[in-house]
Amino acid sequence: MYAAAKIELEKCIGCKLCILSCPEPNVLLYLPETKQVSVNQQRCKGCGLCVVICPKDALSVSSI
Amino acid sequence: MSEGLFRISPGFEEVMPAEYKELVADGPCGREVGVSDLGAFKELIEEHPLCAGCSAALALRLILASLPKPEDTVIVGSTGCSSLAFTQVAVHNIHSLFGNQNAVAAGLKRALRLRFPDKVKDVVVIAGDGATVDIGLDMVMQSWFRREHITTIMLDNEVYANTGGQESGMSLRGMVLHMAPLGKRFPKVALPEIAREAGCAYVAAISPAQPKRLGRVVRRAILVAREVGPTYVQIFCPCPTNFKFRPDESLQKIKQRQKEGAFQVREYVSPEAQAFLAELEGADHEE
Amino acid sequence: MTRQQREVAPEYLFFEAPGKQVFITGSEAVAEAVKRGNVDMAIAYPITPQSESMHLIGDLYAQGYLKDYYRAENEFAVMAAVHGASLGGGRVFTATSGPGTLRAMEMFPVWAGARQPIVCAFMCRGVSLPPSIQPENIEMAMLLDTGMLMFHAEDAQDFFDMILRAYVIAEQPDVHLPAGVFVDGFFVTHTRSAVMLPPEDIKLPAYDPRRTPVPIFDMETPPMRTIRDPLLNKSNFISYLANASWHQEVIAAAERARKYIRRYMGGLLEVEDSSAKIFLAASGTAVSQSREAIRVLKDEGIQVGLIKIKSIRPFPAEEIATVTSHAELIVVPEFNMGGWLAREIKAALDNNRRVVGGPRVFGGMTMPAELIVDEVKNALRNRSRAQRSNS
Amino acid sequence: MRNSKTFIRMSGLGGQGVVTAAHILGMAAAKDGLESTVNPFFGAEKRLAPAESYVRIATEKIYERGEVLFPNIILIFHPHVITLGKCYTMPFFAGLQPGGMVIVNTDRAQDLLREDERAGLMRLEARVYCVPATRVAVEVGGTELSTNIAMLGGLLGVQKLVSQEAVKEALLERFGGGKFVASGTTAALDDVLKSKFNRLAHLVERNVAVLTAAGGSVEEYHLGD
Amino acid sequence: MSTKIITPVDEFADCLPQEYKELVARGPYREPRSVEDLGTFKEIIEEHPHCAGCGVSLGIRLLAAALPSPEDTLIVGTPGCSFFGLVQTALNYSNTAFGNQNAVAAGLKRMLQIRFPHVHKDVVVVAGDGGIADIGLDLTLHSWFRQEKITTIMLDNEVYANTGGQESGMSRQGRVLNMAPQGKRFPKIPVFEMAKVSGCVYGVRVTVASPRKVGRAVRNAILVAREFGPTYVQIFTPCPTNMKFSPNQTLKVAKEAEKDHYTYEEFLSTEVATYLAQL
Amino acid sequence: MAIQRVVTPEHLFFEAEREKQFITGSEAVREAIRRANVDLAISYPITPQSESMHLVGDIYAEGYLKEYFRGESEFAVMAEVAGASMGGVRVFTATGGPGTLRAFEMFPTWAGARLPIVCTFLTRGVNSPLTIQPDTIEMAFMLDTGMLMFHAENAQDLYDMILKAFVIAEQPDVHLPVGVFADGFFVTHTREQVAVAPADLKLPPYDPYAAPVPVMDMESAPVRQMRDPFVMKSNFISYAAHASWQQEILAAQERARKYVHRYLEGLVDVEHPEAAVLVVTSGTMVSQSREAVAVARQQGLDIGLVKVKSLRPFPREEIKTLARQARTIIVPEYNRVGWLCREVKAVVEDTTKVIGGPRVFGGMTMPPEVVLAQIRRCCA
Amino acid sequence: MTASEYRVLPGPEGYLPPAAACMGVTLPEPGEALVEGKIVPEEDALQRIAEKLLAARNPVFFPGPLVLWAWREGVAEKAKAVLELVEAAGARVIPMPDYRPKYPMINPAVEINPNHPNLTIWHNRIDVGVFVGVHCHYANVALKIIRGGTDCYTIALCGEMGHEDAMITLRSVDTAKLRRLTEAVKALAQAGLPRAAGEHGRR
Repeated sequence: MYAAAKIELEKCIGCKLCILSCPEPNVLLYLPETKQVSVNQQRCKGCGLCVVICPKDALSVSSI
Repeated sequence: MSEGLFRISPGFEEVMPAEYKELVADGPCGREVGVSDLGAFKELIEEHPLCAGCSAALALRLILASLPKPEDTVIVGSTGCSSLAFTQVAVHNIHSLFGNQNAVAAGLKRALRLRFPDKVKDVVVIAGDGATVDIGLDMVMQSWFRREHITTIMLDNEVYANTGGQESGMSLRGMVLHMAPLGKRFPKVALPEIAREAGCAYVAAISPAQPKRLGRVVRRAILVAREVGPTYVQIFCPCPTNFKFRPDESLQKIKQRQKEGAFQVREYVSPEAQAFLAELEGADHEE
Repeated sequence: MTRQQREVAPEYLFFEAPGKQVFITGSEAVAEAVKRGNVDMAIAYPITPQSESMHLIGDLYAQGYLKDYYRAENEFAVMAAVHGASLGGGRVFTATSGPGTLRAMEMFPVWAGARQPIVCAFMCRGVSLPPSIQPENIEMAMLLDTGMLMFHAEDAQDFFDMILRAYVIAEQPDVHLPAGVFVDGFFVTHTRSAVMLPPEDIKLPAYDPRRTPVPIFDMETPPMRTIRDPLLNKSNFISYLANASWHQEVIAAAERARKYIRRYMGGLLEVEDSSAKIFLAASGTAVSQSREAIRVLKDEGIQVGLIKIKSIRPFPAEEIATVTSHAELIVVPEFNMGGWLAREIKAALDNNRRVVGGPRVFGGMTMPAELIVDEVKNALRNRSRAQRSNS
Repeated sequence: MRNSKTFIRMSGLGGQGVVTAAHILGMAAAKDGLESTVNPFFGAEKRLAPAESYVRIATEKIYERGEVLFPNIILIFHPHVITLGKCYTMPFFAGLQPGGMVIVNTDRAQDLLREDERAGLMRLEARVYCVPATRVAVEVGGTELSTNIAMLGGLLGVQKLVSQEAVKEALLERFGGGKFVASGTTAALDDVLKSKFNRLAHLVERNVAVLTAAGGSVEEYHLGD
Repeated sequence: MSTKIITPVDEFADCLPQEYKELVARGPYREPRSVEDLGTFKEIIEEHPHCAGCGVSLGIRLLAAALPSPEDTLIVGTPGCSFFGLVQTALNYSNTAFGNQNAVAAGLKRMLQIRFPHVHKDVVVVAGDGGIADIGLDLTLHSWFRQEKITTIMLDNEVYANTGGQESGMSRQGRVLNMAPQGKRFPKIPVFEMAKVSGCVYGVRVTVASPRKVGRAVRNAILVAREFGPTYVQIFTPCPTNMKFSPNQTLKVAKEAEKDHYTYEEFLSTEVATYLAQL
Repeated sequence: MAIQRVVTPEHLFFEAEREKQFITGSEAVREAIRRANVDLAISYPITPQSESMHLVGDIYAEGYLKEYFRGESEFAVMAEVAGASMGGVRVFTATGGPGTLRAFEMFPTWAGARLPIVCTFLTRGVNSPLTIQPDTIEMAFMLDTGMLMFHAENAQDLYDMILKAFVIAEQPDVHLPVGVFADGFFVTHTREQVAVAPADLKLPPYDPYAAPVPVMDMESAPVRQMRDPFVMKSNFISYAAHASWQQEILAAQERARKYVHRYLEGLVDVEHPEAAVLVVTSGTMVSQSREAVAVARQQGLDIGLVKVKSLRPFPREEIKTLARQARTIIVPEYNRVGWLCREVKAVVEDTTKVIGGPRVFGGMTMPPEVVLAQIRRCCA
Repeated sequence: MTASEYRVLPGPEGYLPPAAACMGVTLPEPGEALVEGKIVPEEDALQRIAEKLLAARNPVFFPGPLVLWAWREGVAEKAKAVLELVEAAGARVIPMPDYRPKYPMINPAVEINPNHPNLTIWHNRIDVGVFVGVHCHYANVALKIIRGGTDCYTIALCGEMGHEDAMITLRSVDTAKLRRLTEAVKALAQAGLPRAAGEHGRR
């Protein structure tokens, strides 16, 4: 019933496209140290917009 | 209209007031008359209480003379000077509330189409600038967006005249009026251009200083509304009372404004309306 | 350009400052009140018989008494714009009439619910249809439950006094509600009468946006995360309860206003000849007509008292019950068809068989004193007839 | 004050089908010749937000309407409703009638109730049941969108409020043919659900299987433990 | 401007809820942030109840990140879906009667100019297509006619989403929706074209599929409104729930619209162009 | 077009065999309109009214109505139906809460213009604060608009009252708009059994030429006719004309009593009129009170129930008479101001008998237990 | 006005009871305070507050935005005075940082919201709650809901005219008055008022 985005860090290039296409605030965060993106699954609604936009297929949506 | 509407019941002919007898005998219904024939037929408007030199009253007269089918025309008015004249008009006309004229007209037009599917019933809105561009703007424009088959005519005297001379959206920038004690701060609303963008098939700005052209514009607007879509006519008719010029200067004022370039006669015709008019009027009829 | 005026305490302005008598219309009295009201901003829209007063306020703006003023596009927009201006933390004024009131109807409960001390003058007239620009106060019946405070002025003097006092009452932190000051159009707005005015170089203290029961909208007042009107987005028992409690607080605020109405307006009602067994109870212009009728009746040897109801919301239910506890007949003349004041009075009294609702005139008609006299005499005749048949 | 009546509160999260479940239960009751009224919790709620609906079933005419404040049965469609407080009816069990019943969709019964809640329910002599509704929905129905039907199965497993035949008829009517009035979100989910089955009969059949399976997997949760 | 209202009293700093601690520490109030920085600062919009994949909530997020000075920004909205996200923003938000937003904003802006003559208080209208183009159209246009110094942002999802998917004036012709059982009979209202002829000095039509453009448009519109007059931004924010597409298709729907009826367009007066070039 | 047979109102209401459907209040609106021979309906979205107007749209698509569209705001919609009604067709629309207030200016206009429009008000709270939940406050504002006002208890009432409203509204001696009110959500969104007449029957069409005012179609005399004229002169004669016009509206309301009796079978329904304590109420509150009254009577309390169906005209004499023999009258309401209590007090002679409340609002439910507690106090 | 018979006591008062202002309870004039619906001299009320705070099992202060945020001159000092009082009373602090209806919900362990203050009272089992620095409208709404649904004893320290729906209210509360109240609490504590059992103290 509840799905959320998940990120494969090895694929993430930190382009931030996902952050700009997520309707939820404070869910996808940019970590300046690693230049990568992290997901706050608690607040993710699992819509999958980030999956579609990600050029590297680094994101997926699955049940939590 | 039903045939009997203008026929006096047998036996009552004698007792009817003269104005009715004249209307029956000499009125414009069922006859091809227009602005050029004014004076030669009994006008639909009887006396009215508007001020001397009122160019809105003149415009109203010209409009009524130009109705292509007065016997099947219903007019929707609104609050303002013009509503004072409407009680005297010999076609069905409605006054509902300030600003709701186009909504009433839309409902009315659709009802008449339901009841008389095989007959033309022209619904014409005639209202002042306040009713059209201020308080009723939403309903005016939505009737255009929805492509209601009605004609909207604004009698633009650039002021709330009936309530004593307040600034309206159509007042010129800088005019000092009631409720604009330091002069109006924004320009006259470009309603003809807005109308063009909003889906009107035919738009014209005109004045009673060119009565024949006005007559033609009104006629075109009503005919286009029947077949193509919403139409809008804006008639510049300055108010001697509130702008404090002599009653005999009304038309002069218009011409003066025209000379200054501050008022332009203009017509916007959609391609569809153009085609329709061309067929109707014939190419040679064009100016 | 700002006018040099001195801020004084409301008490000084109302009760102590030297007065000067002038002969002005009700519309002019409005302008005189706003001139001394330290009003920041006013917004206008034309409607008869209100326009004149808002013209005059436009002139005040041109003279520097107000800081902003404009004509808006319709009454609903005016009431929305003063709502916005009041959210911004200043003192605002506007006025309307009859159909204008109805056009803007949705905004009045909004003002009350948002706890905004907006003062609006209502120059009552008939509402459509058929259209009439003439005096009639049916619109008051429709505003009774908006949550606004409602004061009904008898004449231009009242109108002047009540507008200024309305600001002071409305802006009390424990009240902080909109106030409508009502008069019967034309009868007051266009009638010239003697009005006592304080000097024009003094004015009320400015509105203090920091003493409000709700945060002001300026991004200077915490919390920065603020929504006025917040309760929509949950649908559940707890939100319903919050919503209901909010409404109760609006009612409670009107209750708290009673104290200030007594202080600044000398009571929610005025009584003349409280020992009488017969009363005329009225508000607005009907009070003046009643005064005439009482004189006529007195000449005929009938003693009649007068109850002038000044505050319609809050309503002086207890006061009326006390004053009339010994009364045998209460006649309620009104300038409307619905008879809303009689309904209010009947609902406030124990034995309302004593109440005669009427005479009522409307559609712009005036109410001759004789009509009231006849109503009283008829009621007396009916009563004695009933008593005879009982005995 | 209403011994002959059963009042049910269904609490869940938006998208779980609490409104549809109430509708189907109420309609089934009507088909069984009982009196019934159904109303959802009236709100502009979005997906995953707390949602509630209410069913009243009785043998005599029901007049009362609005939310059920004094339920005999509470169905909890998601454990988060109580464990994370995803509900605005607070305190959650307030209003439950003595001898009432609580049915929770969960695989794991432990940590479900706080100590004070447990004590309160014991005082009311209430009974608590667990049904793994989402699991049954996925395993038997092939979609978690059948969770609501599994919850009804759980309910019927402990109390035969309506007949299975009536539920089947109600399902047919709800998902078959004519347009059903639902919120935008519900309508969208309907489309998703329908797309999972190629035929209406199949949808109904599988949901009836869910209903039965769930009815068989209800377990009582012993408050005393 | 006042960051004081986001400054906790020292003694109470500890007991604030977590989200406030984050706002104070990492919110956009003290140093300017933009859409580009999303993901690296605490956004002024907190969690919201919009549907998964909601275009409106994405639009709100983007515009909230683009505000040039959130500490002096006041948003005026109207009932509709946008309410749900906007009510969670960490700034002043007003919402009263349906369609009155531009009138409220005009009154508010003028009063703030009276009270804070030397501070730019940005009053921004953020509302849906129904509120701006249908029920509030006259109030919208008149705020433009009157040259009010406010920014109007339409979140256009082409439907009354919050009331359950009815036809709006901004719906596309032919769309079958509630209250348009046989399909909408007239074209989308040309509000963007209206803005050009009604006194707006700057306007952009854009979609949520171009987040950086949204950010730039919002920022420009607010800065221009301070100095020149009314500005308008129309953002296409598709609604997966009512238009019944999958939530992960929102950007695709928007992207396709960019090639069709929602091409990017900007208009501005020469005066404004010069001003923006200087920034 | 859907094929339907015109039958007399009496047949449709009282004789035709009825079928039970398990439907919501919104669907009951659709079923009423399906049988009402309505020509034109105009809609605008507002919760909780939208659903019923969607459904009316659907039956338009099926051919039960001739025209239907979405207007741009409530004020515009009420103006549009006014225009259509003046054009001589039968119209329908619905709104609620803030929508009612937005359109407010139009309602006295309908009455003044003698338009037999039927509008359903699915009531809810008004701003501020914003709420979409049930509340009957808007009815307080409407009492003096000149409209007839009926208050439905449930979906069945809503179905019946809408159909009957058309027949009452269109009587030539009445010819006034009718508001049929039902508590939003409590009625609109609650699903229950509703008995409806066969779908292939409908009311006789509206006859515009039987109206007491000319229809605006350029087919009816007189040709020189303005709806509705400014009484544009400022003099005693015009004032008197205006006042008389208003009195005629009030008179038309009075004439409606006869038809309300005939078709709604009375302005009130009374159970146990002889009881010492009476609950007097309207709308959904009647339902809540029924539950409380039933329990109270089981417990031996001497309690009766008066359901007020028509608020305009108000059952003045009925309530005055009932109150004479009762010891106490309880008026529970779903609004903060207690407008029904005020109405009752204004017609009851000894107002000390009248207890206003309990009242809930803001969307809260009235548990029958709360009404019962009040009954217990009053019977003690 | 005659004194009201209506007493403002801890609830639960029931299903949507009326506001105390509608039951005849009026707000105090300067120098006065309200205790359980009755006007009393301010000094008496200070004493009663001290007693209530010290006798409480779990007293909690609810500071609102007006004291939480350092938005204007004097707030920091007033906040300090509030905290001294909290300290003297051995109470806890749960803030009301804003008034919005929060999505998806508040965490009643760490905050209180005027739209559903009862959640925080229930969750933390608060027996005495003190409002300070809350805009009056929101305080009144919250106090009414608390009285309707919980048994919490409410105290309102109001900068304006006070709150009828609190069991005790002080009006025109400024820093000095807060300090006077703190002194009263300290004096009473020294006199050795027995305290109810239960966990308390600042977090």
